[in-house]
Amino acid sequence: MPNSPVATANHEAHDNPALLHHFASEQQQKDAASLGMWVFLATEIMFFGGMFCAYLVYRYWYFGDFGAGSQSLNVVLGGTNTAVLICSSLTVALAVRAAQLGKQTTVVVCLILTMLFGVVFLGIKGVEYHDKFVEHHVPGASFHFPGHIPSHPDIPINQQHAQIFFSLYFIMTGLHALHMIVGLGLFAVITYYAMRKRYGPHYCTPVEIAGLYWHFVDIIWIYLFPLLYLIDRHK
Amino acid sequence: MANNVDALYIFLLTVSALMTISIFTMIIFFAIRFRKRAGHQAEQIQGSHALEITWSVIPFCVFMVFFGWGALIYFKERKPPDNSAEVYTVAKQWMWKFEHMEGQREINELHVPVGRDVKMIMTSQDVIHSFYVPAFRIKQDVLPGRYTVAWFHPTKPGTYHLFCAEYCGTSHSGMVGSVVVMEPRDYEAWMGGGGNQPLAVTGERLFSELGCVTCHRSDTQGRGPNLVGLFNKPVLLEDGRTVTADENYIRESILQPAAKIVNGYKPIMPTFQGQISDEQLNALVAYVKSLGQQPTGQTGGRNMATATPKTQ
Amino acid sequence: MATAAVQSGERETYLNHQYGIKSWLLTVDHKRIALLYLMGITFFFFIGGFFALLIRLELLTPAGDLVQADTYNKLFTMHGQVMVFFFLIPAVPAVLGNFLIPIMIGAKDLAFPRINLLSWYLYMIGGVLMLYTIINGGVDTGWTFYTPLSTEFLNTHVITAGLAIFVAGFSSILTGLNFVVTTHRMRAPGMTWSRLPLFVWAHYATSIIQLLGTPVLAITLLLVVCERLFHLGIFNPALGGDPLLFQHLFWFYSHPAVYIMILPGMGIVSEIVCCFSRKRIFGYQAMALALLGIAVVGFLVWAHHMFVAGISLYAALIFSLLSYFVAVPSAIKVFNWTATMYNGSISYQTPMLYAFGFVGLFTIGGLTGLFLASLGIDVHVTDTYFVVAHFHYIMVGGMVMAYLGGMHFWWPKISGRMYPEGWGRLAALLVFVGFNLTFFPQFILGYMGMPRRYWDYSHSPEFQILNVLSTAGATILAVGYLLPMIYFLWSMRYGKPAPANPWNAAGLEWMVPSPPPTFNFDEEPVVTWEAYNYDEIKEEVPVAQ
Amino acid sequence: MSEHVSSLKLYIGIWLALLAGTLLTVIAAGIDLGPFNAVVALTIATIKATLVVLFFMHVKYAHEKLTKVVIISALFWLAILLALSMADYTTRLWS
Repeated sequence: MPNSPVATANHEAHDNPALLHHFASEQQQKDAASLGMWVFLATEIMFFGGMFCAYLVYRYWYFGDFGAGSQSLNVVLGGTNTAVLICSSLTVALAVRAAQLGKQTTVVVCLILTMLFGVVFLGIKGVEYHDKFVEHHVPGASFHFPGHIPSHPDIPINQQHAQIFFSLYFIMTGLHALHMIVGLGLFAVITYYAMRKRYGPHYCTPVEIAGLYWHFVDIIWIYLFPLLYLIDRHK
Repeated sequence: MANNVDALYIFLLTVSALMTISIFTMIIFFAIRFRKRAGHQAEQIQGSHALEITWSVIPFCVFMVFFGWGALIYFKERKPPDNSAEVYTVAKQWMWKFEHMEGQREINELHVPVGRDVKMIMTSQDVIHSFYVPAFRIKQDVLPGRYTVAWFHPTKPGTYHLFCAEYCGTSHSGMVGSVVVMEPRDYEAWMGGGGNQPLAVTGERLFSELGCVTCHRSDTQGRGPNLVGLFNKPVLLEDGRTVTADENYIRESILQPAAKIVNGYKPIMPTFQGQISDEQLNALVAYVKSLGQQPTGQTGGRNMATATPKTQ
Repeated sequence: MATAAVQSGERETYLNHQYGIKSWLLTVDHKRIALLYLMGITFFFFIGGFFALLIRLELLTPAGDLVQADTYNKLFTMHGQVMVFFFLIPAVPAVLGNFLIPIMIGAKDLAFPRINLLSWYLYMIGGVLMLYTIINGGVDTGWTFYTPLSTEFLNTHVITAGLAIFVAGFSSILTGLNFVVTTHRMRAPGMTWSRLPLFVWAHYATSIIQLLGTPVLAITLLLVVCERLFHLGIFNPALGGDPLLFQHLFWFYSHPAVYIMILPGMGIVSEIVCCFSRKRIFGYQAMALALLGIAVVGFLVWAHHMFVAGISLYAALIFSLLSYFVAVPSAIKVFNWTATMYNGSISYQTPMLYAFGFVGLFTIGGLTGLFLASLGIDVHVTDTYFVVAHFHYIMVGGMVMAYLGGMHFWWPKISGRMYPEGWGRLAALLVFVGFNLTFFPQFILGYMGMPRRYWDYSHSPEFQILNVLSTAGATILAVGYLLPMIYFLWSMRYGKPAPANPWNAAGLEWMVPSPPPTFNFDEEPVVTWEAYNYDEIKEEVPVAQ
Repeated sequence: MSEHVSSLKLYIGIWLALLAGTLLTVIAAGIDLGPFNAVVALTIATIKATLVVLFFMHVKYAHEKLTKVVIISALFWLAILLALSMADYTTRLWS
């Protein structure tokens, strides 16, 4: 805030340039930031919760068509993506650990690895979306999803119900991907500062906070994967 | 029904008025009695759990009476009597279309005889509407894609307002009509003017024209389930669930035959979604329902006019 | 730092320590952001009020003669959307809460000042989108956006209206987040949870609803926008969807949203009643718990908006029963406020008049809510003017009364000037009389069966007398709202300078000068007293007299 | 809350457990367990999520209960949304 003589005036009074004027101590600032992120994640749970509710209702109504839709998804790509995200979660956790221990280079390496995994995830997601587009499985005028429902080879798939499955699939994974992109942006900024050795044992709140967010995005995927890819797979 | 609702309303009104008056009186009394003046000091009171418990538990008990009484009325409102006359209703922007079991069709006007329970089986062609007759104290949203049901028991001849109560677009306030309650004699005269085909007969004709009859035979040899005596009976489905064969079940089975497969049958029936109008669908449902009363040997709709009014 | 105030020799306050547009638009001071909000909220209040007056004028006669049917539909839609999302929900938290919470708990600012500014910008972006919608011809979905009407059958500006509310929703979420973290992390030494003013408790409870409810509305509106753009069918029965799912998701937020509006009002009234009765609150613990109780149980009752919508009979029974549970904490609050006045030393300044009005009208609004929670009666009166009257008693009779009471109570603190007391009392009286005249007849109209959202009632001329009364009341109400606007503006220049504590009130905000300095406190306060320690506060003649 | 520094070994262990969980989910989905397929899949997902929350997000070492309260409240509210909505959907066909 360039206009704020308040903040600058008070910064001079503290040793740590990262301590903002209205906090009494570094601990207080850190606790506030951490609680803020956790509360934000609670909000995010309800944001995805609205879609989980829609998913639950239609899965209950149209289980067969959901099974058919699910089986058309590529479980290898989906599973790989799950593993990729888990790896990225590990590297984030290691980045936080390195920051706590003051290992500047490791922080940067781990963050870059994380972003790399994130980009790989989005790339694979892009391939999946492309496949769906080619197969006309994207909801809209050209939507076409022939076949029969898995548990009942003589019942044809209801096009409308299948379209609801794919609508939910695209919205849920799309919003998840959007969250990934936001996370990548956060990490890009943090990596920039990490390269300038901003973070160490005394101050690594941004790394931790962004890490919490990234782990949350990972957890959402941990649920999306079985819910979307693994319905009625055994049939 | 209207009397029950009014009785509960008056009870609630009395209790609420008592509470409102006592709160207002206390506020005004305290404001005057304990106004700021020389020599008067406020007395500091921390609170009293005993009092707080009193004024939570007593209102709560009263609330439970509100709940119980209201729930009883609602329960009755949601359960139409078995021998009601039935009126199939299709709502659309912005009109009401009614079809009696005897085949009479009306728009924005509904004629019914005094003293006969009337069951409205309603669906919408476009958006959500709501069937509201203030004089009967009933309201029910009318949804596209399924049936909703309301019923009433008219006791006094006259013309009553019919409103659409759910906002449905430009002419929402123009989607009004009237319910004309007639003496049975007048109603019979009104009814006699038609010479219409009963709804279930129309349905029976459609049933054979559309080829339903080839599979749904009235013996055990059909490729589809026998529909005689089906209505309002539990049906065991192929996935182990049991559902009641109500109007919505019959409707869904015609439009989406694959949704609920009857145990022991193959899902071979084609869908009729988009191939029949709402009116034709109503006729088919009315016919299948009339098969439900097979033991009485009747296939047509029951004649409303012959019904004698119950107590008024 | 050589600020303007220091140069001119005045005491430095948050208002004069810097000048210029930039110092306001880029400020991170919670007090300045509160004033920014105040301007936006007042603007939208008068826009919404203007629509309301047009609605009332149209209903003066049974025939639809003032505006076209489509125009009328747009008027009540935009009246609802503007009032709910751009006035009622942000008003108390974003203006009074923003200004007071840090001071009340002894902090220099909210935990995240920059996020606070961001949420004001989000509010303004939402507001601009809403204005864009209005200017381009408006939207006529009803504020409830019911599908499939909103998704498939209307060709007005549904998408921009939806996005406006979506964006404003994030403003609300971030405000709530800031309040929760601030209340947990920024309290001064000694300011324990049991010493917090009820105003802070109320905002804490409100924030819980904002945080956990608003995201569901956000995703629901996003789905409506997607439905319109891509015809997905999630809420469209013609494509296999369920319109009731939309209603479930919408009311999951929009019922608790009523408590977002009313809980902060309850906080304000607790402060005012204590101050002008010179008493501790009756049953502090119960009052705080009741606030939290309303916030939690308020989430369990949403489908009582859907009793005739086609939900299952059994679900209706559950939701009706749960609805009565939320009435209990509300009853406790009304009784405890009344008990607080018992054997007090009561004076009738303007804020107290509004508080009297609040308790009375909230009682009526709450009790008529019991009618609506009762299944048998709800079937008859839902979607009629009975509902309209009920929620206006809660929102206008309750929340707006409290908001005006709070504005009068803290205006000396905010502006450093006293408002004219005589005019204040007159306006309070006008608002009370005008309000009751406007909305009480609507209860009767509703029981007579007049459906809401009707442009034309020429088929039922018997409704006219009550509608005329209602319109007459609305004009009085309008005057009652314009008066404070005028004399507040007047007082900013000509009002008597306010002392630090013009009401001899308890609370940290009255221990700092009026208006407060930029950092609120010169040194961190240490709290050693309970809230509302009126036995320890000497009644002094205000210094400025 | 990050005063606690976990060992490298722990992180790797959790990471392996998460990968194993993913593999297990896919395998379990291939076996016909009737209605229990969904239960198994969601149980494994919940175990995985718990591991991430406790160890990667350091909630196990949090010095106050508040973080846990926030998580549990969010899940409780989600449960309200799902349970009460389904209370309608599952009973609509009851007569």
